[in-house]
Amino acid sequence: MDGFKAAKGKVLVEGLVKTIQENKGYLSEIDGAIGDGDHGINMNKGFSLAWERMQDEDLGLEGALKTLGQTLLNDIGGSMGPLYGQFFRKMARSLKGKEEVDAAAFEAMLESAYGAIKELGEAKVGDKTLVDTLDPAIGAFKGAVESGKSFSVALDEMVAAAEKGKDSTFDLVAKIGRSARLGERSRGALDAGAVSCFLMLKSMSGSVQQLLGEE
Amino acid sequence: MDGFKAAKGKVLVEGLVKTIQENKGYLSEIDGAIGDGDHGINMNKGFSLAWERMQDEDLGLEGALKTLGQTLLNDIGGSMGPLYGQFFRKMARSLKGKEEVDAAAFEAMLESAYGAIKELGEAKVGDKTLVDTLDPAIGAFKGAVESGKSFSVALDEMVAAAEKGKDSTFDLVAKIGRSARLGERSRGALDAGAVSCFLMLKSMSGSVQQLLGEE
Amino acid sequence: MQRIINNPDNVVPDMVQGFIKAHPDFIQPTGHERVLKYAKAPIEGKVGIVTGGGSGHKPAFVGYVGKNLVDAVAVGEIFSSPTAGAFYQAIKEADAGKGVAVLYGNYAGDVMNVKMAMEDAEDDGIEVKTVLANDDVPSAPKGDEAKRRGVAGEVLMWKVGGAKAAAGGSLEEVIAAAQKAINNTRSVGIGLAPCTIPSVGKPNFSIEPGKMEFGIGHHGEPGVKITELKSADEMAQMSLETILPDLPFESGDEVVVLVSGLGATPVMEEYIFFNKVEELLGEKGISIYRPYVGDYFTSLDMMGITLTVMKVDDELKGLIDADCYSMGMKQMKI
Amino acid sequence: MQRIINNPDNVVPDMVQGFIKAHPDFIQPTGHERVLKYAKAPIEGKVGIVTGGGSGHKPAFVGYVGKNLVDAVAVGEIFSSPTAGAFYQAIKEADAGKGVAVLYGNYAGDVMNVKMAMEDAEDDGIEVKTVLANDDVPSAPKGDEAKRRGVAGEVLMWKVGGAKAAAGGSLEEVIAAAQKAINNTRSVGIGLAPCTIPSVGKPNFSIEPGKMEFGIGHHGEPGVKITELKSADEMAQMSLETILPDLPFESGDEVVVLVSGLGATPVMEEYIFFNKVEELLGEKGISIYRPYVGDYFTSLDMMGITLTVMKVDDELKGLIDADCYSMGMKQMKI
Ligand SMILES: Nc1ncnc2c1ncn2[C@@H]1O[C@H](COP(=O)(O)OP(=O)(O)O)[C@@H](O)[C@H]1O
Ligand SMILES: Nc1ncnc2c1ncn2[C@@H]1O[C@H](COP(=O)(O)OP(=O)(O)O)[C@@H](O)[C@H]1O
Ligand SMILES: [Mg+2]
Ligand SMILES: [Mg+2]
Ligand SMILES: [Mg+2]
Ligand SMILES: [Mg+2]
Repeated sequence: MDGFKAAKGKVLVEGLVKTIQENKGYLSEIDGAIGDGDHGINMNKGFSLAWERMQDEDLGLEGALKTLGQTLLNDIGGSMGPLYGQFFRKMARSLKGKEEVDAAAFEAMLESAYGAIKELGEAKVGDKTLVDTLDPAIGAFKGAVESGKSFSVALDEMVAAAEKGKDSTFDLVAKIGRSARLGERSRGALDAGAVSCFLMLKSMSGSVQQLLGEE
Repeated sequence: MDGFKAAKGKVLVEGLVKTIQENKGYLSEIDGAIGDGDHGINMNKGFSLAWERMQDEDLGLEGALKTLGQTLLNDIGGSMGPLYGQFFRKMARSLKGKEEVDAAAFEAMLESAYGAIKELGEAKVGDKTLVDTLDPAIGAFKGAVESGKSFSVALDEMVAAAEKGKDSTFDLVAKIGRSARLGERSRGALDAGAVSCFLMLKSMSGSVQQLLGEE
Repeated sequence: MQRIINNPDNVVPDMVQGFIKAHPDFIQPTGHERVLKYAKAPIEGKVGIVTGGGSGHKPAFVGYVGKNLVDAVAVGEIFSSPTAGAFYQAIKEADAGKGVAVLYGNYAGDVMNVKMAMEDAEDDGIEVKTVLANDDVPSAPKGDEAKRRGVAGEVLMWKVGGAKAAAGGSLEEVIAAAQKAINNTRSVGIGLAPCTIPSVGKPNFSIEPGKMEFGIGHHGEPGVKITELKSADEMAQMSLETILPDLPFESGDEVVVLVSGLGATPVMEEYIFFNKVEELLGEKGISIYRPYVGDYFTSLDMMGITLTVMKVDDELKGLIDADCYSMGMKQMKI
Repeated sequence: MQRIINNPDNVVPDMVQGFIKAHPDFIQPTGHERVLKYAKAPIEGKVGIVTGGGSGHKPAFVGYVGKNLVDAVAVGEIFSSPTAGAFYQAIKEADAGKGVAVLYGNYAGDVMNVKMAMEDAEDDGIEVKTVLANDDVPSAPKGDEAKRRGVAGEVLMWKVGGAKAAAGGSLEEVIAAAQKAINNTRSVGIGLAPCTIPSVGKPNFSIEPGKMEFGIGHHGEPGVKITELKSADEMAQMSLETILPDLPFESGDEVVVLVSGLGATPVMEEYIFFNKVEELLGEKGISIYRPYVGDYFTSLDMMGITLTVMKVDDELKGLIDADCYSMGMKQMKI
């Protein structure tokens, strides 16, 4: 079966942490255009703290995702704390008891995460949020799996769709969150959350491909 | 005897009120240089209010001075309210029971007024206050009377000394009151209270000369 | 930035430390560094009252922890919701087995974090109910009240909810009273000069000298119009014209009025504004049952003023009259 | 001038009217429009407490009229002494036959007007004694204490004098307690931005951005030095270095600390400043018996902070602990 051992999955979270740390300045810069310029700071604070807590722990994917989600939820606050916090907590929960993560498990994980975001944040596609990245990305992954493509190809198609979704936020008017206050003036800039979400999906895809290659 | 009827003396106060009203802007302008620019406003407010209260009353000098002093004391506040308030109240009190105001009575009146200022304000000659006008003015009046000069001449010498005293404040450094805060920067400007005191003594002198001529 | 702070990133912990030291008689720290509680909480037999929100609104939110008011509070970073973990801890600190009422303001971050905290608390078997303050009239049109922000009306919601809980009300009764308070409350704010988030270091919006922003939010959210700077009397009039028709408040009504400065407003000016509010309400046949004038809910160093009016019935009057003791509000019979 | 006022010449009457309307439960007007009194004054068998001063210092002076505090107050124009007539009327309103203590600040105008008022009151057979607050250390060098201005230490003088009178103290005892309070009290202020007298319309002094004025007076009287803008911690340190050696306050002392904003200071920053004051006092072995942090004595819209420290003995502790109720200070056992 096409998959990887959940026990080895901590590298996915390690990859996420590195991605956020490397893009801290970039994400804040994007948020500065139409938000309050702290998205990279907020994210970096949460992800770095989470990594500190788990780096010496012997965790699998479920445990690492749970620690990440828990840290975001309990130490970040604002809107991103609960949104990404639930995102990763729900991912962790969907993996409960699973030893092997195959495309179906990965899809279920993404779906749970997206469900949490929808339930908490109530943003829709087109509102200029991370949902504009997430929704098409999951759609692409599911479509690829349904049409019989491999886990690895489905991941590639997910990342491509995420990127397109992220770029689509440039021309959108923000309907939700801090930049919604700007109305028309929020057009002509990327949404910071959409960018961070894209970077994370891309990072996860890379980590999974790596693990699949090792199997 | 060289004097005037106290019963006719309300004109002295009428003259004072007119003098202050006419010099309202000038006094504030002077206060503006090294004070807070309200001396003319404060004085005009008090003198005008006092005149409103007494204009239809049948008052002699004692009653008119008392109303003026009382109004300054009770409606002006700050430092000038009590200082000029007591100044005129004490003048009034020194006239108690007197029907005729001669040079001796006028001198006693000035002395009482000065006594009140000294007791309340504790300013000395050279501190750059109205005392720099008042002290030499009273000295000149007393000197003239002692050397046998007439009431009218003594008044002229009083005004001349008051003017010199007022002008002396130009080069002084303020030791008391609001402008004392400026230290050396208070030099090179007249003191507002010294000016108002000079204008009032000059006005009183004129009114008395007028009454003496009428006797 | 002419401010009395240390490292701008540490204003919240510095303030929290100072606050704990300044009020040892009724404030206590908890196991969570962003949660403070009333020294006597949890109070046996009493419904717990919890609130929380971003910092920079002093006395809100910590300033309402105390007797007959809030039992525990979650403290956020400047203008940023406290974490779900902080809300969860505050709920636990306040709970005495009779349930906990979380009375807070309608901001996206707070809503999400409270939702998460409630799930965790409910897993622990704590019954939690919430009231979401939405008293800020200019933040959404009539008909869309659910979208409105919570502002200084929250203070009256805490007063009422806190008093109801202290009087032995059940969780349902406390929630009903607090909800009635906020349903009967309308607010509006005017900004005269912007505020600066210390870690940002410059105002994140501007108000030109000689102008004012009518309908401004507590974080500088844009108002409904920018006008010439008006007199205090005109500001009072504009504020009432916005508030009164919205409920509506009508002749014969009795109201509680709360005037609050926004942080850099001298108290003298708050009384000058209130003087006209009282006169205008009187002209409309609306009588003030109890006025509050002071700094009750601020926005860092913003210069401006807010007006809050709550229509009161006998129940609300009794609850508003109850004694209370906190940094932000102290009331007793004399 | 971004202010919430009407005619700048009318800020005092507008404020007084608003104040009377806002506190009908404990404030009453009198026959003199610049004199307000505690609703229950004169109180049978109690020494009357009177104060007064120029306006613009809210809560001072009117804000300390109330239970176990000041019985009657004389209200001056902005930064200008009340009239002798107002002080006289206040003395009469406060007098219940046991004499009246006039507890006020050391400013030339006030001194003269109180002197005049006392003469009139004594003519009426009212016994009047005074205490002149002079707690502002930078306003005159050591040895010349009699020249120092009264600042926020006045609040503690009223608290102590008010409590002593409420406890049945004779006029001599009230005066002795209030005098002890002020003798044991030292203050210092820091200005970060100037204030504007409304009728003048522009600041009558300036503080450059990036600078602060250490030792500033409550009307903008120049301080002892202008320095770079420091951190809150450094401001606390400089303030204590000025105050502590002056009394001197020494290891083992117990003190009351009062931190006050100057009008445009967010309360959050007052707690940040207090946080360090507490720490530094602790390092010196000086313990805080009771802290006060808030806006207790302001200067219109000045941005800045003042620190006041009072050494307490058993008598002062008891008086400081007494309940009280006014707009500016409310205290009760909980
Ligand atoms: N309700 C929501 N649903 C989904 N995403 C949201 C929502 N609200 C905000 N976001 C995302 O959060 C991002 C901003 O995050 P961040 O800058 O960390 O928080 P803040 O806006 O509090 O400063 C936005 O770019 C947007 O993508
Ligand atoms: N202690 C004092 N003794 C005598 N004159 C004084 C004293 N203090 C102030 N003055 C006089 O008062 C004048 C200022 O009056 P005014 O401008 O009306 O009051 P303010 O200084 O309160 O604004 C000064 O020019 C000075 O002559
Ligand atoms: Mg942001
Ligand atoms: Mg933010
Ligand atoms: Mg002047
Ligand atoms: Mg003046």
